Amino acid sequence: MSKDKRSIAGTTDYQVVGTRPPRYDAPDKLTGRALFGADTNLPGMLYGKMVRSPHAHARIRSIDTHRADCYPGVYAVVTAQDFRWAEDSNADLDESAVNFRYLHENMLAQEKVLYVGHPVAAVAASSVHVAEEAAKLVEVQYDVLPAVTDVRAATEPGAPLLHEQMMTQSLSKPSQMPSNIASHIQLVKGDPSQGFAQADVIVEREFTTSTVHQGYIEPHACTAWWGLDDNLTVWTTTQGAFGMRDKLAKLLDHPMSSIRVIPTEVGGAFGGKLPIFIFLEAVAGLLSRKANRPVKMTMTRAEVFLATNPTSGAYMKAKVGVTREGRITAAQAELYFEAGAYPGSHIIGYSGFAAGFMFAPYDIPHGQIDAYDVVVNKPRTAAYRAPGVTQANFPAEQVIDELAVHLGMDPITFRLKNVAREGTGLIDGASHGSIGAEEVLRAAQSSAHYSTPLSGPYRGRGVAQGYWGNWGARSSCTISVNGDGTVSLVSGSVDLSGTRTTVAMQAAEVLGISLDRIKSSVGDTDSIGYTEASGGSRTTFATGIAAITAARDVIAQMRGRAALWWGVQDQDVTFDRGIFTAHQGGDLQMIFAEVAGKLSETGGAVTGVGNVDPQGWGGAFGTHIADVQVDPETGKVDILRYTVVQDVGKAIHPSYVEGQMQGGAVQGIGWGLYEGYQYNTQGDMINPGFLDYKIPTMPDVPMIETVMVEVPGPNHPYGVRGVGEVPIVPPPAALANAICRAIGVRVTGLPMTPARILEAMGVI
Amino acid sequence: MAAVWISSLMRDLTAGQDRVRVSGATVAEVIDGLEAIHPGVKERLLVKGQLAPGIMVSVDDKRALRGLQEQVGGESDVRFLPLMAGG
Amino acid sequence: MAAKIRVCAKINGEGVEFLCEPRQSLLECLRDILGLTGSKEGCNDGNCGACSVLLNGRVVNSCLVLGVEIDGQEVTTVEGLADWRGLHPLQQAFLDNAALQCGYCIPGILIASKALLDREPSPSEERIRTWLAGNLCRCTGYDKIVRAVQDAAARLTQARQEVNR
Amino acid sequence: MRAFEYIAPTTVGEAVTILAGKGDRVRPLAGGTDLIVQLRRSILDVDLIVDIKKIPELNAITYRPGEGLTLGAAVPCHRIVEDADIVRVYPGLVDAAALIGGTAIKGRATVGGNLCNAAPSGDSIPAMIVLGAICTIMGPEGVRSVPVERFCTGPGKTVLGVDELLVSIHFPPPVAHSGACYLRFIPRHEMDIAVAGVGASVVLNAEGTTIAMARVALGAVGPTPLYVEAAGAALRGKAPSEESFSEAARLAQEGARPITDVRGTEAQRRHLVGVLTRRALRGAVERAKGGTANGR
Repeated sequence: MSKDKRSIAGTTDYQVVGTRPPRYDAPDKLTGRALFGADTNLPGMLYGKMVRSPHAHARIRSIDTHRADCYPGVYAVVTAQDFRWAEDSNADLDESAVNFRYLHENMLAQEKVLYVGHPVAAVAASSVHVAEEAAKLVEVQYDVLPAVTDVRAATEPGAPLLHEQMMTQSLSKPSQMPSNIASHIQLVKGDPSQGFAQADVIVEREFTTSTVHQGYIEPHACTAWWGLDDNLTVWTTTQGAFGMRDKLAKLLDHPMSSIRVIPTEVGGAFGGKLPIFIFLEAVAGLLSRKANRPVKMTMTRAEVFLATNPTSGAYMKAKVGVTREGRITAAQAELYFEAGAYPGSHIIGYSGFAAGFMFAPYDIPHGQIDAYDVVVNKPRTAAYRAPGVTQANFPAEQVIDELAVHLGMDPITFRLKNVAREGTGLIDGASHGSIGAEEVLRAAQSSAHYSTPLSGPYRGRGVAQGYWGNWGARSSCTISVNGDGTVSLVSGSVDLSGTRTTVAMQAAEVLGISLDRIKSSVGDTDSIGYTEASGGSRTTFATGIAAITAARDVIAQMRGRAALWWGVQDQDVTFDRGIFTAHQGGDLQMIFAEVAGKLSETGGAVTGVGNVDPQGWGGAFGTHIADVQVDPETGKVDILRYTVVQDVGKAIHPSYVEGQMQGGAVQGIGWGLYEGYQYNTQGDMINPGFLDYKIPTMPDVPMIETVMVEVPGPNHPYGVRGVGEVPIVPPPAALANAICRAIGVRVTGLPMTPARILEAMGVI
Repeated sequence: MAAVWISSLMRDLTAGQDRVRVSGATVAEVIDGLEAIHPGVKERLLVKGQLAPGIMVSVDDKRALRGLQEQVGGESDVRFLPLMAGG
Repeated sequence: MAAKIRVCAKINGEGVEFLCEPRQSLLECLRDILGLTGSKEGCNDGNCGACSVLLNGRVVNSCLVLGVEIDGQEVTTVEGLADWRGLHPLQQAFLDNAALQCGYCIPGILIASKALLDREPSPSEERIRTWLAGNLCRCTGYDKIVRAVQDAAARLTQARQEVNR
Repeated sequence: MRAFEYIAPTTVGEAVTILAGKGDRVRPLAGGTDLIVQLRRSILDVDLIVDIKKIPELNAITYRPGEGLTLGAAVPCHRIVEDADIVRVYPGLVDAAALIGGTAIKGRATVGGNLCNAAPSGDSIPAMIVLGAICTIMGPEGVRSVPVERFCTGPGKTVLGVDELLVSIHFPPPVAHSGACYLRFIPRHEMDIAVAGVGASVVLNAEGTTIAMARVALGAVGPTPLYVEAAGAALRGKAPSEESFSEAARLAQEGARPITDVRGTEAQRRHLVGVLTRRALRGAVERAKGGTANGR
């Protein structure tokens, strides 16, 4: 790790990197030509609909599809019996360990249904209306069981058990008693009891957060066609075409080469369309094979809420001790996360997540975190942008803020006194690489927002610091050079945040040509090498490196072609900013396009290839500042001003980085003030729609000001760091700290609705 | 001799030690070495001879893509972590 | 098979004739019968705005209009905004201000913004936000969308002044 | 959605004959923003939909200073909030019509539909109650009138017979020095359904020092919108002040029968009725003082 962070990126006068070109996919999206998951229509296409459980927890006694089978307009009906029985095999296929039996059961229930909306069967018919009517004719006999939807209640003895034989998995002694606690992890650093003994002030509180959904406006949708050539083609909205294809190969017991997944445009995903649990595609494929016709399956908004993959609600305790001078001596936390119907909440990940990143912004000598993954009768959870960390940040940054108040210190100054730096050890044994935690806090402290005093009754300013570790993983990119000097770039990364453009910009920088000479597109599983899903804030970093590698490969080959043309040795040809030069007896020069024009005479096509799995990516910090006004009579919160300060490494395309900062912040604001799954006592969700599951509307938020701090990220030629996920981490805590300063009371449960604020103020 | 980081939950087997030096050229050999000194470790880390589901191993802060077959250097730092990624 | 009704309407300036069942929404007719997939379904109950179209110049949720109701009426969808001259000033402003990410909400937002600017040449930020409250976006956090609508308003006003000169 | 047939009559008589004899298997369709959602969710199941938007009387807005305002049942909200007479003379009605859903909903939703849907939280209903609005209903036996406060009989239930049609709603001409105001509480800034709503109207003496007459109506805190006569009666003869408003607010809270549901808790709603009644009365008095009649 170099000492002087600023010099990592080397030259800083780039031609393309750092500019704001228009987005490749914008014209099609603006004119309605862009094709999303539900926009693929094929001749003879049928419409598929799932038959879903009305019960949160029940055993399936029988499924009778006879009446549906012979309903006019129905062409196929499938249940779990149509899929090979999955033994307990484990699929560490791509980025997460998933037990394949769970994958099968979640797709189509076998013995038990574990949440309202759990699929039990599916029908394919001539229209979506006929399919809906036919789905009602599939008769399912259930033995209803008691349900549990609260994470604490699920851990109490005698709670209904979702998986009768499941024992808590942990590195400690194996437990003998079945339990809803799927796993327990413990991270320890130093000696917490000694640390707390040294503290002058200790704050400990309990916190809860609700189950929340990624809320993408596009429901899940796909079209599948199992042709008579035994090839399955699937058009679907997914974050990862390859992960989808590999899971389909296993679920359908069908060779990967006979499955082609074509990723459509994605109408928002945020971790909710990662190919971990497969909702529609395998069932649509099987319906298509049975009916021998293409089948389109779409979800209603209610199905998206009830039966896809929200992110974990949590019950948490946090305790932090600090000396009178403001030095944190110890931190401790207990985290109980909802896994949903099947184990796998994001309490820990290969590099951190909830437990690992909770106190990552700080240098804490002694700490312990116990985290529990708890199954409940709700849909299985998935990532929602920096999975697990927004939940864990909510307690951490409120307790830290309360300590600053106790010590009478400015909240940013107190955080700077304990800020983590390169080499600081986390409470999990790993240590920070090159990070910008300090730079971000200082930029926030000197920002226009923080320097403008806020006054007036029931007004408050809150601050919170957040961290996400980002990710690398496997990416593929090819660059083919055309005779006119333009190039066609294909990468395997689905484009969620403008990465078709940011990846091409990095290639253009290497090739020394302008961006409009590059056609950048997203490949399907037949046209590019294996590429991990777009997620983990990895794409501009890892697929960027793949593009840079491919571009360098192109230049190497073109140097050979120029040498051949000039009759010199390869090594005599140099390349800089798009110009090939040789000094053999007088200067020889050709620009990129000229060499491209000679390819047919010097050996044919030139295609550069970049298949990479880059390591050593850098994590990112964000400091958010929120000014709020609370109406003391109704408890309603208005956001007066909101600023996101974030270490962005090197902003390849500043507008898209701002877009990630603003979009992540407003998602965090919704998480903090408005959003949450609500349940009745039978375990039914009572707000599965955009009317009562309230995501922020335009008048709910002000302009989101952005301050980009560029501390170059390690192991990337231009210093790129992931930027997509950290902005969702701080908002709930920043708002809670602001509300506390406005009304003098801490609100420790999410969402911080007007009713909850009135209760905290003792008004109702 | 590679240095193995012992997760806090396994320190009941290593009498509270958080770091144990073991010789071995691959992760599998390191685990056998650990088992010899502190019996019971193997049962916690392996299921049917493979890494337990949801457990992964990192060597010198990099994820060991070859798992049990991953080479381990003389001064390597070996760590067993729960696995979950993506976001 | 339920009986279908013949509907004649003007869509994006062209006369169109189609058959549909009464239970098929205008959104369904546009997407599945007429192949205009630009309007999107986000909720099918009037709470997200992704299906917004102009009906006789008024912005409406096409998921809450029956196809049979538009007989003899005029509909404008996102596919009707650009013309032979190129992008509509609103579309150009969204492109120049990087005011879209995934793009799924954008057709509805462009239609609703056009309905606003057709009525009010230079609306305030608060007016834009209130008028577009029914168009949910989950990617952008709305900031650049509001700025793009303001930018488009300024461009349209300037264009009108040039025409008047 | 189950199949149904569709017909679009052009006269009230035609519509009423079509409705006759089909029981609850037929429903009129105005804006459709509630009806189509209920059909899609199989909350409602019909064989025939009668589109009433092509009937002239149901689409008319007629205002004459001496006689007041007659609003056709199929007039959409966007026409109400943009009608110069209504904005000037009945701002209390515009308060409510401007809140229903978002812009696109207001492009279709009608006040007549809002009333016939009879949701306890229907925004336009408390406003119409305090404005003393009267419904004109046409049925096989001819025309009858029902004041808005007696129109809703339960959640989604009204006085309408299965073969009756709401034709129009009549608003009497406002008395001098009178003012009306409707407010609601929602967690977000738009798009929500009211957690609680309060309509208030007052008539002041010429000097604006005492309240001659007042009406208070509540939304989302009972099985139907509630006309709380006691709250209005308590204000008669009193000076418009925080004390008199607080007394009326207390009586409104007593008249309310809130429940806990997905949108709010009982305690929260009871508290909000107090807060909103005081605020709506302040708004109504301000408008009453603002000019001859309801001038802002």
